[in-house]
Amino acid sequence: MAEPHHHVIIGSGSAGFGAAKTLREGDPDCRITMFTMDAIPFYHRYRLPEVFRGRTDWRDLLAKPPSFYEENGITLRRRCRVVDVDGSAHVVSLAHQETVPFDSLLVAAGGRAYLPENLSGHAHLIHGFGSFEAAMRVYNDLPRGGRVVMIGGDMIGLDLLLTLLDTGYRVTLIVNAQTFWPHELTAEQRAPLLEALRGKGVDVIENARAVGISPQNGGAPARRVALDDGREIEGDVVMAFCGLATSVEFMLRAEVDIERGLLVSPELQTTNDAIWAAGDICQIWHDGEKAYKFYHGWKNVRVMGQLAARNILGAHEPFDVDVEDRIWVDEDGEIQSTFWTRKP
Amino acid sequence: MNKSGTDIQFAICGSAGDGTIASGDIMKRAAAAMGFHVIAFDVYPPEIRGFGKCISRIRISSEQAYSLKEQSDVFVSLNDGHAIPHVGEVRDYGAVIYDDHLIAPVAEGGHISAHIRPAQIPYGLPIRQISEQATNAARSRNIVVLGYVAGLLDLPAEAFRKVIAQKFASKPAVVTESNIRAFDAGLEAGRGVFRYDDVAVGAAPTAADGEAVMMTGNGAIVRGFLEGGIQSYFGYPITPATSIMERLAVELPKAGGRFLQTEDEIAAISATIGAGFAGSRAATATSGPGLALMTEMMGLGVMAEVPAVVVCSQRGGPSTGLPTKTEQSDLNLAVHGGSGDAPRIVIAPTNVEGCYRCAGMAFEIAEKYQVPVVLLIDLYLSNRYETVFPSDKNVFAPKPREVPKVKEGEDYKRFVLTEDGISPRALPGDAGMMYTATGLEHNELGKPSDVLHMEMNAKRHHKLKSAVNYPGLTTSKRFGDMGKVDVGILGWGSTFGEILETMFEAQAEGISCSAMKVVMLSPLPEGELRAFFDDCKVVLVPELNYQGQFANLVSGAIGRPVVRLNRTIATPMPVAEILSEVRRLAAEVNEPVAAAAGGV
Amino acid sequence: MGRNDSIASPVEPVTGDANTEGNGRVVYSQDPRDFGWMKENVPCQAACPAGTDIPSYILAILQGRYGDSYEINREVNVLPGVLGRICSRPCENDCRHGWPGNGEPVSICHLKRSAADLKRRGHRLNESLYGPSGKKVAIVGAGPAGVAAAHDLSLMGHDVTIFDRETEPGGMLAYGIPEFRLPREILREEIHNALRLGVELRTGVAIGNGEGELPLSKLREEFDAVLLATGCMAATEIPLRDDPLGAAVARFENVEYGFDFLLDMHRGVPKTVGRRVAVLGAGFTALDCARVARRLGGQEVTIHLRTTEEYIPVTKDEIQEAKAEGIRFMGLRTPVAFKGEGGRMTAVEFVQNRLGGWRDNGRRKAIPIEGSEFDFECDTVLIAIGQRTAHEFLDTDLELDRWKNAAVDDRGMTSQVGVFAAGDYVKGASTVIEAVGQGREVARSIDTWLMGKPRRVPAVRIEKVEAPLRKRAWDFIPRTHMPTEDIEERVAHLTEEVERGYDDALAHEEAKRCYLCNLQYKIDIDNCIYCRACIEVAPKNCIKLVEGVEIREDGTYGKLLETSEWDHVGAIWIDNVECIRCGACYEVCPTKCISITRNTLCMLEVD
Amino acid sequence: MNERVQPVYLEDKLEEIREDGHLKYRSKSLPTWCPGCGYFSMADALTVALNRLGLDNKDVVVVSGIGCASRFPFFVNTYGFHTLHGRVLPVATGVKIGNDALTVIAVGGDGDAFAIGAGHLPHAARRNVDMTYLVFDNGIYGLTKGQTSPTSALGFKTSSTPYQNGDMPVNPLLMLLSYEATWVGQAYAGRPHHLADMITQAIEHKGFSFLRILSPCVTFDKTNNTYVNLGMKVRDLPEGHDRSDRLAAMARAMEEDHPALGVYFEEQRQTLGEVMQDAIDKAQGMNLAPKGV
Repeated sequence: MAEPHHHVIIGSGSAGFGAAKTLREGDPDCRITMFTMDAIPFYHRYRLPEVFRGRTDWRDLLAKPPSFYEENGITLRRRCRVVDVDGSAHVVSLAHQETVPFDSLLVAAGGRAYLPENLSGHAHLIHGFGSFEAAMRVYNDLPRGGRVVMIGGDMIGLDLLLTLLDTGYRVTLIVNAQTFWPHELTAEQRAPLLEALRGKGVDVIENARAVGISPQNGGAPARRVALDDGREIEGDVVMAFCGLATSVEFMLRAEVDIERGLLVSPELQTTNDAIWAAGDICQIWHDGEKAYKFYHGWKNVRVMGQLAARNILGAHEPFDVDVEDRIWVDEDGEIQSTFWTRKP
Repeated sequence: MNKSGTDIQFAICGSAGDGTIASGDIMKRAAAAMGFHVIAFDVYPPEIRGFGKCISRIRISSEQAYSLKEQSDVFVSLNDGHAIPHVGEVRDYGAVIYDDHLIAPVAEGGHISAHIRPAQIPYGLPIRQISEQATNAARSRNIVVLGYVAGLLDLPAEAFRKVIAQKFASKPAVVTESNIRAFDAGLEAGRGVFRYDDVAVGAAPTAADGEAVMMTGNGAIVRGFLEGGIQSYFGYPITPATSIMERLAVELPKAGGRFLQTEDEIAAISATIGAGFAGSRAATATSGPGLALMTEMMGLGVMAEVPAVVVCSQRGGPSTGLPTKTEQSDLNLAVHGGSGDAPRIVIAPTNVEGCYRCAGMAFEIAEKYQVPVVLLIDLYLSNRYETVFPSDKNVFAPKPREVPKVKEGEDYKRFVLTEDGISPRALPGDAGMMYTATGLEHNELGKPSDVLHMEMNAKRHHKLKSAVNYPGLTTSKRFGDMGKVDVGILGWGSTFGEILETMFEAQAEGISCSAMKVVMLSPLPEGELRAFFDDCKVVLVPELNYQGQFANLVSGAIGRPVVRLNRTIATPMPVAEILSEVRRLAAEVNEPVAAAAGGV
Repeated sequence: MGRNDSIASPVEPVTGDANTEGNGRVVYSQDPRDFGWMKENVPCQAACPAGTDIPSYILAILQGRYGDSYEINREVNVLPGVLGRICSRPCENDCRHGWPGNGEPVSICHLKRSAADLKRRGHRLNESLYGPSGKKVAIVGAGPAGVAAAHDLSLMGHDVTIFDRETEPGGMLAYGIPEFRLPREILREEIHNALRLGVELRTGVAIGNGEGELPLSKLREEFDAVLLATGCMAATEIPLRDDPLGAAVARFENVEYGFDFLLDMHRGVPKTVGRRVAVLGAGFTALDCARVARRLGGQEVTIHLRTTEEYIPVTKDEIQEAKAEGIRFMGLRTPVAFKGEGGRMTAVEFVQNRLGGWRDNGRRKAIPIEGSEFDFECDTVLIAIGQRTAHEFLDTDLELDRWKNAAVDDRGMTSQVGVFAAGDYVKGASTVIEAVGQGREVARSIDTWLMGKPRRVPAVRIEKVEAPLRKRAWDFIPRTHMPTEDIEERVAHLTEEVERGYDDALAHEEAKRCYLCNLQYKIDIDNCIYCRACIEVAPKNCIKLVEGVEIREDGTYGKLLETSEWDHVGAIWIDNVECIRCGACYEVCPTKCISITRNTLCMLEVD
Repeated sequence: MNERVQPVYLEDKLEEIREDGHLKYRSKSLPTWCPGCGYFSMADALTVALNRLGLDNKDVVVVSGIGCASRFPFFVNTYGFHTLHGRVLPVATGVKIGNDALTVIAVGGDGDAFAIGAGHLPHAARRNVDMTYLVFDNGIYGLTKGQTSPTSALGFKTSSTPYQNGDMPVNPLLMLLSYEATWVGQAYAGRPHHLADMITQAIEHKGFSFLRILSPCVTFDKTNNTYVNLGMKVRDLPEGHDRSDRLAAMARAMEEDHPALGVYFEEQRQTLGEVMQDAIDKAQGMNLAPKGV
């Protein structure tokens, strides 16, 4: 009896999870191994703001209970960092020195929060929100009714921002280029959106850059943010939501083409026949634009995961590279996006 | 078990040489120092030296627990190769701690992370690196993880540091310092790590009377021996009794006693009997294979009426069997082993506290009845730790000896037939009472003679009768519902912990049940047993052997039927299995027709 | 005393240098315990009135040294060839081999004879002499006591003269004992040998007050000492009913005292007997009379006993021989009268007896049954109920004892200074060997008296012996019977010796039977490991676990106090009284701690 | 042999013996060995030795195993322990450790010592247990009626080697010398005085003393080791034998055709009791943590 086909997925986010699920649906006999740096199974990261609504047990956020993986024969390798992919030998190497051979590899490692370079020296004073534990840290560090100073304010950040407002916190938003990322907006496009935010009670600071963050040792609020115009703003927590940056160093030996992300065909296949990519890490060939483009947003990501899985199993479906990219304020004054749907 | 209180089981798994057991040792001592009740159990490798598997399991709780749990809450891997098969024992949302910075490549599945179930929470850390950073050596990985656990669960670090300091007290100061550094480094690594697990360590219970001490069954035996005035010890290494020897090697000389590692078990029991003859409170400890070797000399002890204390920690058998696995299959050997009618006292404590008490009284009993006393425990009890609250030290202190009196001109009758069968015993050095002890049947003077064989046999049996009522010694005890019950669970030895846990669970389910432990296996407390059988519609005897040796002993002695639950699974009896049997029996006894059909 | 001997305390060596002698393999002891041992352990020697060292002489026979054996006898008994034939053998009665369970006694006497018979022709006597003392001793009576004394006194350097009224020396040996029992050439030779060292023998000289007789008082004047050894020279009168002195005897020609009968016969008087001869009496004389009567033609010779044959003082052999010759023993009767007409007796009236209690000498009393008288018809009656001393020859007053024998003190001296007495004259009728013993004893006494101090003292000579000299199997050899002449030959010849004597082979075989009781088996307690191997092989209860020993008043040992408690066992000791000298213990002893010594009584010379 | 005759009188000797006092070391019971057995020699020599050393009966323990030596303790008036086949040494070790004040004498035969109990021998020796082991070597199993033993001669026909013994006999002295015994001697049951001297020295020796006692089995060996044969063979160790020279002792031990009697080897070394006291002193002076548990 031949060895079952081994599908390895790097990343257990929306793309990875979706791919795994799809692979299993499409091939009951294959082996599926999913690597993630996370400690817990897949949960929708966009639901992290719910911790402010009292959903502080991570289990409440899971897309599927842990048993799902065992029931579906999906090996979920958590806290595993892939450090190398050998594209010709078809082996994934993990940070802890384990090597895992694959027949097909789907890279859905996503991206990490991007921090503007001028703030990188202050990263330790900035609360992240990329994981449940980061979210919990914010939750724990933020006094009831306290203030969050948010730098940037991408679509993920805005979700949190709105939730914070809903739950009685205060937010100061320091607007920058990545505000409303991944939507790329002009100043005009951005104005009504900011207005809507102000309307919800957000302190919006425009035309000023945060240049320094200092802790207020023992004092409250805990953070002081210096702006380039000389102003200083205080907050209990400083957060930066400036979009995502991909981490593709581990793919350098994978015999795949890399630009900022992994370059894939519309079918999400990389230049290595055994390797696919999906989600925030990949740049998909837009034949019209003759360019590889990122397609962020959870809806896109989910689609990519399932699509990649199908294609791995033999389908040749292309990704719709022309998906709608639009953001607006609806009649209720809520910000809406074709990429992001906020689910309170 | 009070669910609101702390009840956590740690497991540390590694290779021999990783310091696994030491690590567990520190953990349990620290936990005990914190005031928790502790039950712990180490699993050793059968290999003499090298890379065998070691697992140290430590259950800490705010209330007395009676057995280890089948699932651990926190699991530390110091060696994935060994840990992988055991990672499954970690409960959902329990923690698995491991090194995620291996130094040598492993194939797929060679790292524990490949085996952690999705509901278990992985905690990887560069254990080796941290150790090397802290101490310039990887040797302290076992201490690093302790620090990590302490940091992770926010346990009081000082308790650990104290225990570490004690543990390495005999080594150069740098060793302690280095281990403290390793601990602190681990502590640092663990502190602030976000926890996805739900392992909750509550406040320690308020301290009970007296100082709580962490002991293994073996350690408790050693302590009991020391308090009971042990003067000499003869041992031969055998798993799982070795640690009794090793500990006494250190402690006995401190107490002015004499310790000798003999050339074999036969020599060990021989010297024990010899020393006992000379009036020394002497003991030896062994396991089944050793006890098998000792039976002949035990018979001599019985015949010559020489006190001796023999610890037998059972392991899997027969023959070499499963040296590092627990079992309760030496009962026949302990109670009946040897040639001829050789009655002896066999005491099988059910927990560490019991080990301590039985060992403390063993010499007094042996000397009173002038017979070898077997302390029958098993690997599970030998190696498991529990918090014990030792008695006032004087409790077991030897009572002054009464030198027999002989009338002028009369011969000293060493084996004089008395009403209670006990003859006053002279010791070498006592003037005017020279006699020769012998394995031959003898007359009252001790001279070889077959004339009184029947009487002497009767004497040797009869004199033990009162041992079941030996003051201060629990020879049997009933727990749970008193009066008439549906199901009685009768047990002995270490398994009684699981039985008790089972009984609590069954009671919680509304099953009318009661549990009884029998500590003295020879002579049997027959009266108490009969009463128990009278009260129970059905009696279940779970034990870790294939034949139902205790069931046979009891039913043979009192002539009542029992239901057997026998497992030889190389591990303690799972509570779940006893429970399911109890449920089945409870249902059965309440359905008379079915019960009748079952023919129980 | 041998050249290789040395002397143990307390006896100081008389001659030689103790340090150079014998490497200590011989010592002499005067310890009463050793004498006691001898007395108790060599019962034959103790029983022998002369103190013959029987085991030694039998051992010599065993080893084929007949001459040595003869010499050993001669040390205490100058007439071995004689005694070897006619001795009453008290030794054999006491012989350990005859003790209950041990079998029959050794034929000690026959062996003695064989020593004499089988010694080399031309055997040289070996005697050590004292220098002349200048003392003169007269001995009256050349019977065995006189001859024995004469011999010893002459050895001790005294000038000895023997007087005897008969023409032949030997006394009763020559005149009382029939030749078929004691060939006369043997007697003559031995008397000659006894007296050859310068004893003057004056036969045919009667001492007395009569004509031609030499008065005793004269002897007393001429000699420094006088020894009366005249024996019992009168027959004891038979007491009859209403006739206490047996006067009736003289009335009948065919009734005679056996003593006179034999004396006459040996003096050369022809004697005849009737067809039916009844001999009254129970001693040797009675048997001799009967056997002579048989040889003189008596067809129905009967011996009539007051008791029964079991209780008469003669050896069993003698009875056997007599019976073999057709002589009948008739018991439980006492003569009360002789019946007859004129000078001729026709019948003896007896009264029937029954056995009564025991007498002191181990014999039974005979109690007449009233009204049981009966007549026994016969043609000749010979009365042999005993002999008595006669004192008619005395010309001085001599104190007598209540049996009318000469009264002597412990030195053997009579009430007259310088006059000693010995033999039957002192003892009354007894045996030859007693006479010899007495003669010897009195000789030493006379010597001491004459010299003013004892010149020889008794001692026990203890000599190491390397081996038991015996085999246990020898203990099962039956007593060797003495070959005798055919009955027809016997009764046809008056003087033909009945017993033919042992040849070398028989002597050797019989000698094997002797336990050699003078061998003392001792366990060296210092070397003894108490293993009891000796006890294991012991043929009797002869080796004992001993915690003590009774000490008698004379310092000798009595009973061994046995114990079975190990911690009281001071010694494993060979009870020499029980010991039959089989040597089995000696052979098995792992540590060779059993020693054997030959203990013999001897005389040590004193300066 | 020119042994002098010296009249010995029973009651004098008995008094001497009673005064000498060694009888108090005898028990009441009469020994039950086969008459002639060398064990008697050993038993008596032991009483003599104990007496010479002035040891109090109550302070002496005689330990035996199984074999003809079994009953040995019953015949000496000390404390005694008749144990199991081959176990005399460990039991005796226990007695000694149990009460160091006791003088411990282990007794046994060649079967007990060199067959079933051989495993214990090196250890008692190397530990230098302060006791005396008297091994009665008769080269046969007596108690079980004549089977071959580890010291049976090659070619010896016994009930278990009916066609002949083909097993090379062990050399007990060589064994003990190599086992680091601190006192090794040989005696002969047929020389009770020498034996008593040797036992005295063996007991006096501080440490493990091993005395091999050559003896016949008078019951089951009528041909091989008899008093006669042994008596002819044994000799004394030559004068000038260096007791401190182990190699020389070994060379002597190999001269089995003419076994020499005497002390082969002797040295002083820390006894087990001293080692233990040392441990006690150290333990009480330092706080050593127990290993493992």
